[in-house]
Amino acid sequence: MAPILEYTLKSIVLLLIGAGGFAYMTLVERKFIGRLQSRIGPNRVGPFGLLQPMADGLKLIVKESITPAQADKLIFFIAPAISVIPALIIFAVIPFGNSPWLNLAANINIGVLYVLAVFSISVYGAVLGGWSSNNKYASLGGLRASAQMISYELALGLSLVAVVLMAGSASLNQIVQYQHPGNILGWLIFRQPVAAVLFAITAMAELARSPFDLVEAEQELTAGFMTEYSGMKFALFYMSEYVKMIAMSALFTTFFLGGWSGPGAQDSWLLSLIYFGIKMLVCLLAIVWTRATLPRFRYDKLMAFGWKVLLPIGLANVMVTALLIVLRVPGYR
Amino acid sequence: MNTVAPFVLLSAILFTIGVIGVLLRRNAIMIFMSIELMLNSANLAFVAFSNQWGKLDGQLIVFFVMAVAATEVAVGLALIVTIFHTKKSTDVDDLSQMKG
Amino acid sequence: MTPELLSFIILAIISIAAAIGMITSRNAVYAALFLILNFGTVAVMYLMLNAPFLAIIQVSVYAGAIMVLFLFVIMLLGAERLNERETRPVMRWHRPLAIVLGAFLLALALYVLLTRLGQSTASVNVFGAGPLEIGLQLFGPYLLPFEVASVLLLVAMIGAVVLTREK
Amino acid sequence: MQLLVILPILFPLVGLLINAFFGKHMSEGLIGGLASSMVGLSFLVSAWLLFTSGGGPGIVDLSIPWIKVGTLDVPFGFLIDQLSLTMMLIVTGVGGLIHIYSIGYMHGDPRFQRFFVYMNLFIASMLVLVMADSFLLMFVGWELVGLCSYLLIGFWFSNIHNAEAGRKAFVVNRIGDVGFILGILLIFVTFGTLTFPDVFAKVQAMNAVNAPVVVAITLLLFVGATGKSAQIPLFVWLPDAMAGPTPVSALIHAATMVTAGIYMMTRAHVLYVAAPDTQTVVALVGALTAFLAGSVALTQFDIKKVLAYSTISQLGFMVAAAGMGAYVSSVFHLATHAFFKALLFLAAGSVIHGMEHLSKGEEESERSGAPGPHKAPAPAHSGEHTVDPQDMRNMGGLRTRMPLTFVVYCIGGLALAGMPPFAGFWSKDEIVSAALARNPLVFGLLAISAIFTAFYIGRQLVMVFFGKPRSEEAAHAVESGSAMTVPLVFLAVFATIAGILNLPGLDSLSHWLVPVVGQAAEALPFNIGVATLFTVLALVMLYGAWALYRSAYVKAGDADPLTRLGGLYTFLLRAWFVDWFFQNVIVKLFYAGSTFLARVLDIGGIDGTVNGVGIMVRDVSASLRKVQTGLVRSYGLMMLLGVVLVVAYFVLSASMR
Repeated sequence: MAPILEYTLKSIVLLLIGAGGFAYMTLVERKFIGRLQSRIGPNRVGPFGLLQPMADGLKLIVKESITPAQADKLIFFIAPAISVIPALIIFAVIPFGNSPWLNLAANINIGVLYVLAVFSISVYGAVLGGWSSNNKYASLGGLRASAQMISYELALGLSLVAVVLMAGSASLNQIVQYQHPGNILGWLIFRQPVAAVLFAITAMAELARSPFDLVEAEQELTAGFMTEYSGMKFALFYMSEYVKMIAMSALFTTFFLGGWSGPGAQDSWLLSLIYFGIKMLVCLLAIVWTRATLPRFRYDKLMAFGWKVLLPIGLANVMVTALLIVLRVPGYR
Repeated sequence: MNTVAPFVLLSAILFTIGVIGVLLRRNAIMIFMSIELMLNSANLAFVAFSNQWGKLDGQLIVFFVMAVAATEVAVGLALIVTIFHTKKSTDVDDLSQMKG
Repeated sequence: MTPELLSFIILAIISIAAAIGMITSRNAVYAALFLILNFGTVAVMYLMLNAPFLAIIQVSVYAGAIMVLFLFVIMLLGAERLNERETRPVMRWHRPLAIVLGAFLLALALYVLLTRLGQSTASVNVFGAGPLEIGLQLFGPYLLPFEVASVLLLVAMIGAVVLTREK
Repeated sequence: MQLLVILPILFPLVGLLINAFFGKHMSEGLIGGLASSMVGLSFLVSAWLLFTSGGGPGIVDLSIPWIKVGTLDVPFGFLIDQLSLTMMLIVTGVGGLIHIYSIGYMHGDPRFQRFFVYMNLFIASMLVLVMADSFLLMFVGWELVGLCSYLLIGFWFSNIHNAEAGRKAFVVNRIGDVGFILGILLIFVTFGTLTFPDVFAKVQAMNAVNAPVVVAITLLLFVGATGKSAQIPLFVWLPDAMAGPTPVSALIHAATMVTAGIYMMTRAHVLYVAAPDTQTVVALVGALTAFLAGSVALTQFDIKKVLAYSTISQLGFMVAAAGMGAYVSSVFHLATHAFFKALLFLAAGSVIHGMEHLSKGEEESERSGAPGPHKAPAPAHSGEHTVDPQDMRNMGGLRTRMPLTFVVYCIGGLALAGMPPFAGFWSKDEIVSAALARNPLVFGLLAISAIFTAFYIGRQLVMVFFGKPRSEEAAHAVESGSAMTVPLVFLAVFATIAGILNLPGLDSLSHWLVPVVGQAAEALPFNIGVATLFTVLALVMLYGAWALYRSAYVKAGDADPLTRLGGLYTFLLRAWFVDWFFQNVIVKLFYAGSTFLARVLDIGGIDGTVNGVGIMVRDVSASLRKVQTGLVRSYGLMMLLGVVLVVAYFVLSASMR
């Protein structure tokens, strides 16, 4: 029973990190955006506003959770959970550092596929939440969210295919190892810039964050599929968004920024963990920065962009990469 | 643990449930889902036998079944949507006429 | 009772329950969710059967694509509330006959299982079934079916587009 | 060698293709010259084949797989042996001369090019017929020559009578062809093969006399022969076929195509020998035909009609000979007849040409005023004439106007009448001698026919060439050009000397044909008594004709001396009312039967059956349709039922094992 115990413990730790990360990510975002908009951001609760997340959490927990009378109660209830679970279980395959115990499912050789599979089922939360609310805005928001996610999943998958082609493995550990030849140029962001940009854009769309936050476009849909949600259920949706954000950052780090690699990371798990954290934070801040900078897409343009621009680019990239590998161009395996 | 019999048994049960679903439900979408269940149960049996004999062929057949299932669903659901637009119904018993 | 058998039994019960729930559900969305649950349990069984690749594909294709499509259609058509009163006298004998035939089919399967597979042994050899092995098979002996399948997908895509095009 | 075998057929084909595709831009001389030289080349190749294969058995069998369906395996093969070589030489030799003759005869015809295309096609088809090594390929040639015959009889189709004559020939031949093809089918059913050597080997292996199936086969084949070779009762098309251009009459309806039936019977003699009953029928039919046609020829006025009935009569001789097993005599007569009858026809054509000279001359003088060279002249022989240029009553005294034609006509006439030493004498004598030895009845009929022959040819000679011209045309007739007279001279020479082919004592043709027809078919020894008797009879009849007709016709419209015969004369003039009989009895009966079939059987029986089946199916369907509810689920249930049954079957059969 030892392995089961180990995995359980790891899962609990991951859950806690996810919840805590979510909480403090909101704070980081608010403060960062505040700075970008020449204001200060939350600074009243605790030193530098550090207790603000606690206060928010407490508020949401004690708030009344309203369920619409015509809603489908059961699904209305489980939809937020369905939304959070995929966000959390992505972490299972991410190698946080140079140590087996920093990785939940240490070295499954289908890590990339796993990530894609989890993304593909993460649409359920939005769809079911929107539908069960029995509200037009919510339903449309749910459908929009899932259509958007499905559309961009393809381009996301194609960008990862290029990565897998380069690394010659679908295991995330192997991909990190592959990017660790001793210098920064080993990072795939330099050898697969197209894939990296593609991944960044599609990840943003998967997260349904600005500039792709049409799911909750206030002017059109009020709050999208979350319209009828309140209290702790709302908090769960919110949490799923931020946890996914963290997961995406971690994935980008893993796939394109060399993961935990860095000077001395090979010998020290602590250093590797720190490198990973720094890279991930940079990615997170980039996401927030994007939100503060870019306006929102129009919905039809969003779909057209996904299908008519990103997908062909992804295909072309895969083709060119495969060609370069077959031709044994130096630097391409 | 016997590696094949329980899985095949489960596969048979699921298949039968799928069959009954196909025959008893009148909603086209429900019938479709029952068919998916049948396909899936067959897949399970294939994988079980693949594991039993240590050969990949069973898994590859499952792979192709999935591809076919995907096409079937794409076309089938498109049909259902089209039919719904004309008939305002997804009840297969309302589709007993050749002419639209 | 080994842990594997225990987990299998639990999974099997969930699976069967989900399947029965699916076919008896009065609400198409619930039926779809039951089916997703069933697919999930089957995916786990693939893992138990040394087929991790298929397990992942099962999740992403069936749960992630096919069932999402089902949910979409159900929600788009607003067809989730199923009113299936039997209206045709012709079909009155239909339900019992279907159940009897289904039971008979199951009985046949059980008979074969008990007489043929009871004595079968465990896995002959351990083998890998990751993306690499599957890929080698697909682009090796199964190249033609693979290409045919890709053409099939293309045709289905065109068909679906044509069928649902706005006139 | 193999290629050489096909060459005789290929040459006319090449000629016809060139003429068909490029003839529009070629001059008459070029078209005619090309067509004639192609036939000439065929003749040369045939002759070459003759000399290379002269010594040995000389059979070249070129077998190319052609039709293979189940047990039917017909090779596309040609059989070159002594018999087919003989026929090839006759066809290409006489055909070549007639081609040359046609250049002159058809001069100025607007469809000159088409005429030579048809003629070449005919030569090729006829060669296919005689060279075929299987009944099926022979039938192909058989049909092709029938087609050419139809096309050429109706060559001047703008005149409805010509078109009708062509159609009549076609339809009558079709009746015979039905018999022929039934015979072929019966051969295949019986022997499982259609190639000559195989069939004959199997017939000989049967070693049976008058086996019913062989009798049936031979009778059916003979029905085909009666059609093609104009025997009773299917001879009626041949007199009408004279509507075609005269060279056509000479080539197709006297020398070659009409002998196809005799050739076929000779080729299939193994079958006929095995069926003596059929042979008796054949001999009687032939003799009767000879008698009937000979008697009819006595009364005709149309110069070509006389020759046509004469041809039928002579064909009757050949058929009778074949029927009596005297195949060599038959082929011998076929060859000599080809020469002298072609000669007679061509000479008759020359006469007609000369008779038309007056009206043609007017046309030409008219034409000279017209500037355009492409102004189509009126058809040379189909134009409206004030006087029928073919009616012997309008002729007379032509021997001075057309001396060469007169001489060759006399040669042909004497050969036909059986005067020694002309060719006809020898061959006819052989047939009559054979008849005397084998069948008195046939002998009697043939003897009378021979007497008739001498009389009617004498009558014709007198009417055409002696006395005073009875019309303007006859008075102004001119001798034909060299393109026409040179072939006439050649043919006259052959008609004179062709007897040496099988002179008594030499018997070269008999020896030559022994490998094909066998020793038994050889001619009997020369019978001096019969020869003398028939020579005397012929002389008497010639004199009789001279005496009767020398002064009978002074001007056109005078009554024929034979009108004294009264009803018999009319009977003969109307050709024994055979045509009338066909028209008024057979055709009316046929119409009545067809009407019955159409009005009663078709509507009541066939339509009733069809409708009944339809109604039955509809009613059964109506009850079965209830199963097709359109309900998908019930279909699914049926499917499941089937699946369960199949699975149960397999499970049970597996557990039984």
